[in-house]
Amino acid sequence: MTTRRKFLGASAALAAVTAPTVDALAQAVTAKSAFDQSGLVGKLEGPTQVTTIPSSFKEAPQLGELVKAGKLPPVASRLPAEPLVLKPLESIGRYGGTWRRAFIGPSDGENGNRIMASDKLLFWDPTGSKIVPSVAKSHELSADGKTTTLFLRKGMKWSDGAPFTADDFVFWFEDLYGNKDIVPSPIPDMSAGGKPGRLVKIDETTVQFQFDNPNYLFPSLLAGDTLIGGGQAVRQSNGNTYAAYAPAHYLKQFLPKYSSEAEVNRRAREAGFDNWVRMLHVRKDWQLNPELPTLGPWKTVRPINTPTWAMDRNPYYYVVDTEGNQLPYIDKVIMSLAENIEVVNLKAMAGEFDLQERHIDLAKLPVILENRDRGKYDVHLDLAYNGADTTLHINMNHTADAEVGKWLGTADFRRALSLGIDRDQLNETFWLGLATPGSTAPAEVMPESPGPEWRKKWSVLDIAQANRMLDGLGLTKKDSEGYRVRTDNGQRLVIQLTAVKAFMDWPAHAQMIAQQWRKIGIYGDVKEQERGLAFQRASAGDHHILVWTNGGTELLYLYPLWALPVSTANGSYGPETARWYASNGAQGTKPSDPHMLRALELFRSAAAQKEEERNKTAQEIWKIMVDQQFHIGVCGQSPALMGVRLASRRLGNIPGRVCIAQHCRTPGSSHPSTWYYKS
Amino acid sequence: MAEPILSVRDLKTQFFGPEGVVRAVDGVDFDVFEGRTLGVVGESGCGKSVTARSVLGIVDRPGRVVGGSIMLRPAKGGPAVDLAKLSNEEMRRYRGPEIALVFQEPMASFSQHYTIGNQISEGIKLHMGLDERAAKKRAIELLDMVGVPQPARRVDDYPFQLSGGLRQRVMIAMALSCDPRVLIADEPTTALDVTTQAQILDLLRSLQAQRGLAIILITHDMGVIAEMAHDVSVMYLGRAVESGSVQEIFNRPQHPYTRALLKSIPTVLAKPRTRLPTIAGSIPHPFNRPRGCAYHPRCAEMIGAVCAGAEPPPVDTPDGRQVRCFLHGGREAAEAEMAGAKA
Amino acid sequence: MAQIDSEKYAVATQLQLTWWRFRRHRLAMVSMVLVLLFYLLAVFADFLATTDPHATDARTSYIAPQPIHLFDDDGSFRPHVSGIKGVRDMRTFKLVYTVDPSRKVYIDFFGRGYSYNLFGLFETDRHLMTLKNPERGDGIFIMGTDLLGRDLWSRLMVATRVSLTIGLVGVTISLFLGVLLGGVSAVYGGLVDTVIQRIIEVVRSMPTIPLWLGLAAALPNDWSVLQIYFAITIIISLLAWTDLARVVRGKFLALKEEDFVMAAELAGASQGRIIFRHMLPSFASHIIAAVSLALPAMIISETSLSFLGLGLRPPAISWGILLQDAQNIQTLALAPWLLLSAIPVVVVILAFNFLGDGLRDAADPYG
Amino acid sequence: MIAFITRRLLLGVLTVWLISVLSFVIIQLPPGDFVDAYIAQLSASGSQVSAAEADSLRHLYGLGEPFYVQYGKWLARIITGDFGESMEWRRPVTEVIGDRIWLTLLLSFAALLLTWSLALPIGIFSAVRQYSFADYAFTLIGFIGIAVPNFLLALVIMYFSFVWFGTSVGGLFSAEMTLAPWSLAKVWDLMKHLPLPALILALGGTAQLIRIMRANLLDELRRPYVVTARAKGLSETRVIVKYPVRAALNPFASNIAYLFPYLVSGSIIVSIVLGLPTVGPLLVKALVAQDMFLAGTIVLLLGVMTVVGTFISDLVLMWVDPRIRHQMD
Repeated sequence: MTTRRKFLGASAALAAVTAPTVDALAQAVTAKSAFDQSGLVGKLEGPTQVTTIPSSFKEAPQLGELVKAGKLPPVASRLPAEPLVLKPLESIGRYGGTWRRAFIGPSDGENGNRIMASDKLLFWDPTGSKIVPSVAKSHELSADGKTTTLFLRKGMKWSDGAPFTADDFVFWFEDLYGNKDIVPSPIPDMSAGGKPGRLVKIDETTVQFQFDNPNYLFPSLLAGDTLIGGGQAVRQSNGNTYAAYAPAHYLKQFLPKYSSEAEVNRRAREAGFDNWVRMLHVRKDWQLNPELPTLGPWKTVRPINTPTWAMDRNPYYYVVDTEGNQLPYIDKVIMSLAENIEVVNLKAMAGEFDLQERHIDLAKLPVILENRDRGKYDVHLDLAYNGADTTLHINMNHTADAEVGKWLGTADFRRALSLGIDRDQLNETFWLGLATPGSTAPAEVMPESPGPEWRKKWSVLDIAQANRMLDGLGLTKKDSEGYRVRTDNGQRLVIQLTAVKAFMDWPAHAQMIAQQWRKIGIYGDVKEQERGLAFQRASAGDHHILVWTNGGTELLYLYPLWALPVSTANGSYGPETARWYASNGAQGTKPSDPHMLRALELFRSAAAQKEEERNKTAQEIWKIMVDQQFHIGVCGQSPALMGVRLASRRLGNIPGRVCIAQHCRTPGSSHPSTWYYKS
Repeated sequence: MAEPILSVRDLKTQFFGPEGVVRAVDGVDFDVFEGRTLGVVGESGCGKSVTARSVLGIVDRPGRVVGGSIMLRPAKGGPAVDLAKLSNEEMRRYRGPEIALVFQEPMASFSQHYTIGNQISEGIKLHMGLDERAAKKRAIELLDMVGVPQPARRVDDYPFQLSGGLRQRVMIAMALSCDPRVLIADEPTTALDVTTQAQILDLLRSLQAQRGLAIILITHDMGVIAEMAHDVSVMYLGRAVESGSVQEIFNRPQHPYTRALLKSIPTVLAKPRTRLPTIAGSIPHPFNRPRGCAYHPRCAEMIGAVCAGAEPPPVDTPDGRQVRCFLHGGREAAEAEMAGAKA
Repeated sequence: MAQIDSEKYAVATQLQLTWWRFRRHRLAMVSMVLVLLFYLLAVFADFLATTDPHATDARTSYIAPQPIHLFDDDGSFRPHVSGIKGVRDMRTFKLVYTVDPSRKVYIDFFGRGYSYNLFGLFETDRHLMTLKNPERGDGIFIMGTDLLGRDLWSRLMVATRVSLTIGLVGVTISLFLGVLLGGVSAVYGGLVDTVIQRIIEVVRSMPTIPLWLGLAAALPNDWSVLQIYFAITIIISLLAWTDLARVVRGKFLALKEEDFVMAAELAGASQGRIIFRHMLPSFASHIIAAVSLALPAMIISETSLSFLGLGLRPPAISWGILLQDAQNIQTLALAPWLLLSAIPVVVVILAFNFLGDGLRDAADPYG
Repeated sequence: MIAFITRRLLLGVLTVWLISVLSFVIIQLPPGDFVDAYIAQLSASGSQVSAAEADSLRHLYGLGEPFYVQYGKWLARIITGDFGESMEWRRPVTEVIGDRIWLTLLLSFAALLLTWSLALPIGIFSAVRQYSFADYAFTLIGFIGIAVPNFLLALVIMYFSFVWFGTSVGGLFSAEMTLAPWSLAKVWDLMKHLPLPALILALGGTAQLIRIMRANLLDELRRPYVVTARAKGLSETRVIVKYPVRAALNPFASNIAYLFPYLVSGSIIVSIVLGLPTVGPLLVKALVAQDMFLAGTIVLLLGVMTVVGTFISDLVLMWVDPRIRHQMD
């Protein structure tokens, strides 16, 4: 573990090995010196966990007042016997202040979920390389890999003061997860080798996940941003009901089991809901229900579906600093609703937000830097670990147009498309030269990386070879404008690039790619679509190529969604294959491509493998995926997605660099609860 | 003869458009006497209506009175006032109490948004200083006077609720509301049917008899002139080509244009199914005012080069009329001048 | 024969009168010339473009407008541009371009560039201006370039064609609908009139945005840019016909009472003949005026639709798309010249409005 | 009169009903439904929803049923005053709209006031002094108001006020005030934020109205009754204000109906650019997310406003124009 951590720490330098160079912009130097010059990429760092428990505890002044008034128990009895102790990055902070931030609507729940991420059972250290305790004080994986035991903190409390115990796990497993009305289908995380697992209470502070087959992956799943490990904030909001525990004492009142269906339905209708399930979905959602007991550092006081999403400190938060001060330092979080991204960025530049990385647009970096002193903020660039912020996800099950489907299903065709992309041009235009061009494989510092040679495999501009390959496939005829024509009817072969304007201006990326493909005689037809429509069409298998990120795939097993067709939630590589895999072959169609089949088999076998072997398997999968170009990577390992961080100069303990990765719950693993206002 | 109430000399009104100047009224003279009617007659576009508006000082922009005098003898005596020299503010005092206007389109001449009572009493309140009630009472009296039945009820009607004839009566009532001494009636009967026309003319005549009104009757209809006017002024392209008493004009028209106009009146004596004589051609466009006598292109009695070359001067004929035509004088002088110019 | 001639004469004088009055409207005349010029520009858009409006190049990203130098050092008339070179400043992350006056790139008139279809008929690659000796990254950037390094001038030319024709096609459709429904409504009256009036009221009561959104989102995925373009035009005109219908209906109703229509009816002319020979010509000038006022509304609609991310989407080029490209902070701060694309929009809309006003005044001098 | 009003009311109800059908159809037009849009949102933020869950969600929201059944249920609820729950906001539609409708009305009203107080005097002036320098100047300014797309103006103004004054213009409240309860300070804060968006919003409409006023007044000024009034010796101001201006107001009155929806429609784009908490951005988001009840209710609301506006403008017309009043009898 420690070696890997060292690797990650040095990743800034490593990521710079592949330098974006455009010949006329030769002086635009290598990315390495770019980062050095800008001074914007700091050290990957954050608060560290210590095991020494402080002898006494302190609390925020206003909580002290409440204690004095007898409205709140003293701090020592609010904390668990063994609280999580964090050594803040720079210094012990001071209490107070309001963290001003922007969010863009009720769909932007992740904005808050991520700062609540310490409600996960296990988590990652700030560098994202090591699994560390979180809500559970420790875990134990049996030698056969079939059971994972979690040890909880004795005396830990929900935000309303009720005890948090193993019963809350059992309640989740039996009453929520086990109820088909609430969770219609079991989740893959809770099964091993195709057999469902169990959650069992050992004692008040010990729970065990038991599987019939070896599941060495499970602790990682618990630590990752997975359905089982995501934590209450993210996995029990938005109509989901996963993540392993729930406030039994509060939620029981909404379940038919504890009264009757008629009774809960009556109550639901009184409260203005159609039925009890809809009421439950709202009542167990921390974004919507200020009364819901939670474990995170803050709790909602004004729900997300109002113009201001506001949170106050959780007086029962289980984390303290090394001097025994209960965290968080900051009193309140106030997120203001912004109707558009330009307004968010402009307000951030005016210094109206104290720390904002979400919805900050990389393209505006020059303007953001220009206004640093006016807005009194520092700018940090946090580089991600995923291979490609822009990935062409190829539908290999396309059936609506047989000819197109045939070509998309042909490896050499996909390789030629990839060879026809001038990634340096895109890097310069859309990433300001800050990204690493290449394939979809994760950063070389990641344990699952297949190695540096796979960054460039089929992923460097080579028009001559691309043309040779396309000619070799029989696509030799061209129309008057020089585009290759279909073999079935002599019409121009049109490959649709479906792109959504979301985290980046992907339609513009697609346009540039389409222009570059002119040189290989491929007509790329850019279809800019609204996100819902694009995804819906992708999940129906209507698209040719979907332009999206592959963020999250830096740890393949924890977030395979944008790498392999393993979940029906993403149909972009062919919904039939995904259905086939997710149903263990019961539904859908078995992929005809032997390489795809092999990749999926490898993936399925990995859960039963120990870490080292599992990483090897992942490398193997990546090699197949890159070699076969199931998805074409453009540029990645950049700050484009949540990596441009504006931090007020009044804030203390702000890390130089934050881990940008799905499993780090950016900025969750940096523990925002340790940040404070210096004055 | 008594002194005229209104005496217009060499009145010139011009319109300054982007394409040039239109001389709508180009040197008109006339006198109006108490209790008498001056008929101004001519084809449409000859400048009759502009003359009327010029007298009231309400020529629309871009038109402007550029010359001449409009002498009004005040009711209380004293020296005559030249209306052409007054400012708009000063002029306002004369509109209504001294000179009033009756318009050719009784429908369009009223605002449809106010009751007739409102519109009549407005001038009364302004010029006679009466209050609302008194003004309304006077309005009812006026309506009664012009023969509107049930005036107390009608006073609250809107113009569109009245018939054409009634509207014109109301129009006249409105014009008379401040006891003017001069009434300008601009085609007062054109829009009415024959019976109503006769009624309105009767009304005007009887009002004139009662009050000694001086009326300027502007029309294109020689029949109306014959019936109403004491004096006549025939206008062509902004000028009076012939003026005199109604009998003389009708009995012995001297200007070819007057003769042509008179011929175009249908008579009961005419044979059925014969074409009515018309004046050849149409009025030239104001910009293309012909050189010389403006009427010469249409004139059946053109003498020769002189008509096209020089403008005929006004000639006073022995029977007390004024004619602008070389047939009646001024030819020699003009020819001499033309020859001189050539040499 | 004689009758037709006199009819023609009557119509001609009506239009002639309108034309005569219109000519006095100096602003409207200037506007008409402008509008015609813009349409001329639209016809020759590709010819006037200097580089392929779609061609992207990171080397030419965000270049400010560059002048064309007319004279060479020796004073001879040899139009040229200077070579420029860009470097990204890795402290500010801005692209900094330096002009190299020593490297002259000469302009070739009527030279060869990208190929295109003139009038949609014959293919050519001749352009008004191209470069004689360009290196990669050279270009005539008189209005600067956008993020993707595309020449704004060339894009603006093509956009002008698209946006101006959208207006024309849209107006034609709504004119057809407006005259037809307005006319039918007025001529038949009764139930037909009530129904049509109700439809008009409903359409007018609907907020436009959801209508656009719904209709635009319903367009099929695999439609080409051209198909989408026509669909958008139809969508815009589906909402725009109501005003025209009202005007037409009003005029019809007013004219029905007019003597000459009555006369024609009494003379036994057929209804169609009355409408097309007598009524329509008499308010043709009104329709022309209404149309010229409806056109700018269409153009604005197109820009709004594009702004909302509906309607035409890149890679299509239209004024709305160019404006949407400029709709962000980095453009305002780093590449404000992209806002130049608003100028033709404003000018054309102004010109159409003045033209329409002039026509209306001329057609209807006394109300 | 009463018969007329009843007739108009009945027709109004019919129109509203047609609008409700039309709006429901339009919302359903794009392929997919709320659950699709919702899943896309979740996937974008890293969550996954399986096909089985999607079906259960669909069932939960009653989305699986045929169109007319959904419409029928919706209508039945609306008649009882229940506008349903916003799927995206997970709150009753009335609450979601309630937060914003007052600000929308306020903004639109401010824009309306601005429009009229600018357009009337300028329109009258331009007409009376036709072809004067001032007429050309006002006309030009007015036309630029029409010609510059207001979303462009909005962003440019917002950015430059940031550059020059260092303040962000977005929103209707400053950050400190959003959460504060209503107080004088908050009202003042709102008043400080209101003029700019109101002005941007009013520009297009003002220019339009100046044109209408000028054109109408020009027509009216040529009418004989103006000469009649002048012949009475009235002062020029009185002549113009009492007669032609009064007549030229007619179209103003008949325009009231469409002005409000026009402003609300116009406010959508301006509100999005400026980040104003009005119903405009809400509507767009609801439509994109296929949040049927929310979108349907807003569209219906706007439709009802137009119908009510038409009705009011009919009444105003009757009051302004005696001819219309008498036709009723």
